[in-house]
Amino acid sequence: MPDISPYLGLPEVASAHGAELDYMLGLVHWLMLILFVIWAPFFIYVLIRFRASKNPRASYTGAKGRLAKIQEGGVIIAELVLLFAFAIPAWAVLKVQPPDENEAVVVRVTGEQFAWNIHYPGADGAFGKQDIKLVDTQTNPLGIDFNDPGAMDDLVTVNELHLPAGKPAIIHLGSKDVIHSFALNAMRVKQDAIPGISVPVYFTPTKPGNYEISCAQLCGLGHYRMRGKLVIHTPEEYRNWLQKMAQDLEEYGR
Amino acid sequence: MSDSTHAEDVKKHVRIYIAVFGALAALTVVTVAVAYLHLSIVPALIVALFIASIKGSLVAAYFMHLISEKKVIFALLIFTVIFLAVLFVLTISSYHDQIGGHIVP
Amino acid sequence: MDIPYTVTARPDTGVYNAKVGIWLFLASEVMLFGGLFSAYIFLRIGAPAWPGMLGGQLYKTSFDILNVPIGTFNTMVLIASSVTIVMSWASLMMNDFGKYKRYMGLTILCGLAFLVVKAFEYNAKFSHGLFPAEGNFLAIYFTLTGLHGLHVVGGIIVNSYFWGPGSKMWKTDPKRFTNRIEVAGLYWHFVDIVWIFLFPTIYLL
Amino acid sequence: MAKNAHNKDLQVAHPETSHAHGEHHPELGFWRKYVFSTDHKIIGLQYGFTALFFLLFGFTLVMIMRWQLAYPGEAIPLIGWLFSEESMPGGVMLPEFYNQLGAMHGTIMVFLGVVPLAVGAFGNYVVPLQIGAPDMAFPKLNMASYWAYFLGGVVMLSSFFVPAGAAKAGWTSYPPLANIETMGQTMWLLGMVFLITSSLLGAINFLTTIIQLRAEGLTFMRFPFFVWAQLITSFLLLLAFPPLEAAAILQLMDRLAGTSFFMPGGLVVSGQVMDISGGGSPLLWQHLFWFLAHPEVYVLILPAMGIVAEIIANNTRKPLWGYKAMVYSVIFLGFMSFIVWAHHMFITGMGTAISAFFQITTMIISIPSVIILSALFLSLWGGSIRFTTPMLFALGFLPMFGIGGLTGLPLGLAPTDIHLHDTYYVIGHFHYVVAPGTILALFAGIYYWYPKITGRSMNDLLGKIHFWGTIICMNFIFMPMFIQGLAGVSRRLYDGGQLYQFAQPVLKWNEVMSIAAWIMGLVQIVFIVNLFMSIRKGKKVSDNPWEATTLEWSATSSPPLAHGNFETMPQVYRGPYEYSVPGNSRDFAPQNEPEEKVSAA
Ligand code: HEA
Ligand code: HEA
Ligand code: CUA
Ligand SMILES: [Cu+2]
Repeated sequence: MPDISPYLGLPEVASAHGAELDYMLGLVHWLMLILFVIWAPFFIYVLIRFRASKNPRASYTGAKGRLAKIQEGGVIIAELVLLFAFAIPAWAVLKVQPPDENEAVVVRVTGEQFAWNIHYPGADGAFGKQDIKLVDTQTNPLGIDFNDPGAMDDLVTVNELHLPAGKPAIIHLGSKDVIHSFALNAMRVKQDAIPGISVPVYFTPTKPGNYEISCAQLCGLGHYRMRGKLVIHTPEEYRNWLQKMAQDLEEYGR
Repeated sequence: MSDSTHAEDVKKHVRIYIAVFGALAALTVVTVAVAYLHLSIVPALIVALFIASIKGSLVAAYFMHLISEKKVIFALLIFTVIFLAVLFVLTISSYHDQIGGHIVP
Repeated sequence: MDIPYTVTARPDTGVYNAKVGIWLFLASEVMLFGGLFSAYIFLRIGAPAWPGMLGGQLYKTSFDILNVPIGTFNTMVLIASSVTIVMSWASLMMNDFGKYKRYMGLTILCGLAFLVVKAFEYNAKFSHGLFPAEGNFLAIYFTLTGLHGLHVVGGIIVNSYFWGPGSKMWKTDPKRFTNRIEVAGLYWHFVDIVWIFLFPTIYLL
Repeated sequence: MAKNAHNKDLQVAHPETSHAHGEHHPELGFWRKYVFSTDHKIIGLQYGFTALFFLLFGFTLVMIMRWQLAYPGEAIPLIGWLFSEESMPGGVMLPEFYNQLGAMHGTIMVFLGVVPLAVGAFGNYVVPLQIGAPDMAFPKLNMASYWAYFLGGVVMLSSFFVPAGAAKAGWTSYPPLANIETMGQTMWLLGMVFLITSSLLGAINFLTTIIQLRAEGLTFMRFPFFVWAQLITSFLLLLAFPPLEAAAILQLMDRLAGTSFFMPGGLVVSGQVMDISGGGSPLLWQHLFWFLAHPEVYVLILPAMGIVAEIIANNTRKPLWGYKAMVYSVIFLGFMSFIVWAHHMFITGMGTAISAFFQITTMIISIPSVIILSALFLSLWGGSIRFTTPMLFALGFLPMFGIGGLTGLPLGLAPTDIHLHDTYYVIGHFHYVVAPGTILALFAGIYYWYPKITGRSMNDLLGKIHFWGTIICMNFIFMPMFIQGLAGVSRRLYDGGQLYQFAQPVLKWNEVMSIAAWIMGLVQIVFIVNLFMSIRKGKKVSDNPWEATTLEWSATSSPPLAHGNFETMPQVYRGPYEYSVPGNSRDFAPQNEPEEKVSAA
């Protein structure tokens, strides 16, 4: 089937798996379109042809033929294909088989009312310990224990997620207070951030550029403004950005 | 019970009620006794639920005379049982099939 | 035109209206308690320990926190009341109104005894600072037994009505009255069954 | 409906007279006759008017929201001053208030509008008549059910006036948000407990009535499709609602007793560590909620399908095509609707096995809908179609439900749901099924059964204006939602997505949608005028003005109150839709006319 997803008005796709997902979305819309094209003309034709003034006496038996059966069979087959050839295998790949952490950029993202806290492990690749007793809305929203050796070089940003293109990213998603939903439209990524559960979200950005993080789940009065920036760098730029952040940390402290 | 129940049948039933009461009391004692053995959770659960199911069935079958009830009633109840099972099984299995980990502070 | 089949059974279904009604009601009750039980299991499999830390103290088994002998006693009381209520119906079937009164009276007394015992149990918990908010074990315990207790209260009210003012109907319409007692009995047995499951799952596991 | 004759009682009514114990049909006073009535027709009308009021109210809430979506941050003209400073300072809506409006719109439309109208009103009025019963099986329970609903409505409405206003956590009331939000949330839960009770009592009554009080000869396969729809609907209500009641009790405990059923430990809300025991799970609520709420959406659609089927058979003057297949489909649909609920939860982090299960069941459940809709389309073939007002609405339902149903498919496949979940695409999907779908069908039902209720018909011209105005506006409101959703715009956004770059190209639709909604509001005035005016001024019609076959049309119009409906218990001889039977001179054969009479006619 030709891909009709370009006509659906989707945002530009910028991740490795996005095209496949769009293709699937196109396929489902094909199915919808075909059913619509069967029934809409039928409907109009019938209304005109069988109006009472034209056809004063109705037929007791009515429609004959196998249109309904053929259509139902077609729908069943189409749905089976969609399910077993696309949806179920795709889900396993998209959601349940994260790439190796050593090959990927690993970040923690924690939702709160109404911001995304982003936590990088820093050069040592280890996340510092966290303790909710240390949480301070202004200075330490994640409650990171900065005396922990693993935490010395950790970077924390708010509402700004930087990632390199071409390398898988794994985001450990959580929430401090209520349910949020971490939506990266351009990446075709969405995952609820549920307090009490840490979920790995992963994808490979392909196109450098500026994108957005939105919150898809109602999380309170500031839900509408829980917006973050997603910056996809070239690998080089990304290294520079990390370096600059580390330098700033050294110069200005926390 | 239907219109055809006569006093004679009822007398017979009364004897059954007493017997069922005896069974229920005995089974209660058994459950409690088993509980004092402090089996590990899985066998304990199986025994406890097994006995509870027998007791529940006895009450339903004889006191609520389901055993001689009409078809309609069964038709209504069968769906309840199915959906109850569905609620249990799916809700609980979805707990186990969760991406990521539950954080227990 | 009166509503048919309030007293006699409809020929093709073989039951009278109220019987269908009460079984439907019980079906919905099964789903209500089923929802609560599934919540219980869901929370319990996610819990690191059960009952766990409550009021600053670690409880390893439910025996340490709930009183099993008292629970057993209450189970017996409810089972006995199930027998008495079915006997009260059987007495009506045998046309013995006096016996009906006695058995129904006993049923009500059993129900009250159950509640009194329950009240003492609750009170013992409260006096040790064990409130629902302390932890999920207690939350489940109070919610489930509390809702069950409310069902007992409802049953007692209905049974008392049929024991007292409602029993006048025996004179005017004995068949219908007998049906009513049967229906009340079905409800009461259901309340008993709920407890038959509540008791082991909360007290003993 | 108030026939002139009844107005006499209205003046001479004394509540005391109601205690008279007459042998037959005791004269009831005004209160017992019209307010605390136990007659299914009066209760049906009470349900109907209350539900219409709530529909209008819920619509009003959304019309106010749509101002904010079209012109974010601008003061609301004309009515802005009506609201308190806490919700709309200077006439400009605050986000808190937007969330209240959204949550209450959803709740009111679903639980206080459509279900009471579709089940409480139509079910109550029409089902006993269609099965030839003198009343519902438990008239007092029926009354209790209405009043529980009424109380639920009062509690919901009054929640707007408690400190910090009504519920703000959406109609889904997801914790932890719902647990930490203000008092309105408690009111919401209390209101829901009343509404659930009402629905349960109603469901018990409908099921018993349909099973026990069928007329002689009315076998299940001779039921009008509407009765089947109500039967299955009642089953859904009966078995799906209690788990939500359980969940509501648990959430009440969380809110009032400080338990943690739905709260994990370690929550930090606005910088403060929450003082709770923890150990609960927010997902538990979602399971219990959707265990109800998915069947609930079929509660919204099945009665609508029932109404449409009745009207199509009547106005094509031929039997429904594939009646049996439709019946089996509706039973299967009811059954399946209990095992698809978690398709609302794909994005919560479901593993492969569970998500595969729910995707498969979701695809399976679409098949019976396809069968029913196809059968209705095919029923038109060979008919002699009368374009009466109810028929127009019923015909409008078909493609609208089709669009709504079809857009459910990409949501039902978990990978495509990733992009669409919680966007306006979902809003578009379900509004197509509930608004241009169900609401049109409910209007169709009102136009169709009005003559039975009042003995007069509603004005045709006004009806047609109402139809075209409504269906055109509906499409302008809901079609752009798909465009916005595909572009990725989240739902429940106070400003409609202003802040987002990717939303900019599709934001212009907000104004179009809002204007269409307000025009549609104006069009409803035509309906309201028509509805009330026709009680007095409508054309007087015979007992069976549509020349229909089902039993309700064999009762006199405005069927007698006080447990009557029919002079004698009707006897049923044939299936529900014996129209245009070959060999008969008349083109309809009522269910209760013996063979000799039919062929003689
Ligand atoms: C009456 C209400 C109703 C009905 C009938 C349906 C029907 C369906 N719904 Fe919908 N749904 C809702 C009401 C309804 N839904 C609501 C209220 C929500 C959102 C709740 C919230 O989050 O607030 C929702 C959300 C919702 C979701 C969750 C989305 C998300 O949050 O991400 C999903 C996912 O699977 C879904 C799927 C389906 C499916 C597969 C059907 C199927 O049953 C549809 C089957 C029908 C067809 C397949 C049509 C067949 C068509 C033809 C035969 C031809 C057509 C011809 C012409 C057009 C001319 N629905
Ligand atoms: C049955 C359910 C139902 C119905 C019918 C409707 C009908 C409508 N809905 Fe609603 N809607 C929901 C259920 C429903 N909705 C739900 C569940 C949500 C989600 C809430 C949440 O996020 O939690 C939602 C959300 C929702 C939103 C999204 C808000 C957001 O995400 O921020 C919008 C936006 O435009 C909207 C608009 C409308 C409109 C314009 C109508 C119109 O179609 C209204 C049409 C109404 C009428 C035509 C009424 C006619 C009545 C009369 C004429 C009465 C006559 C009176 C007398 C005789 C007394 N709805
Ligand atoms: Cu966070 Cu919405
Ligand atoms: Cu659903």
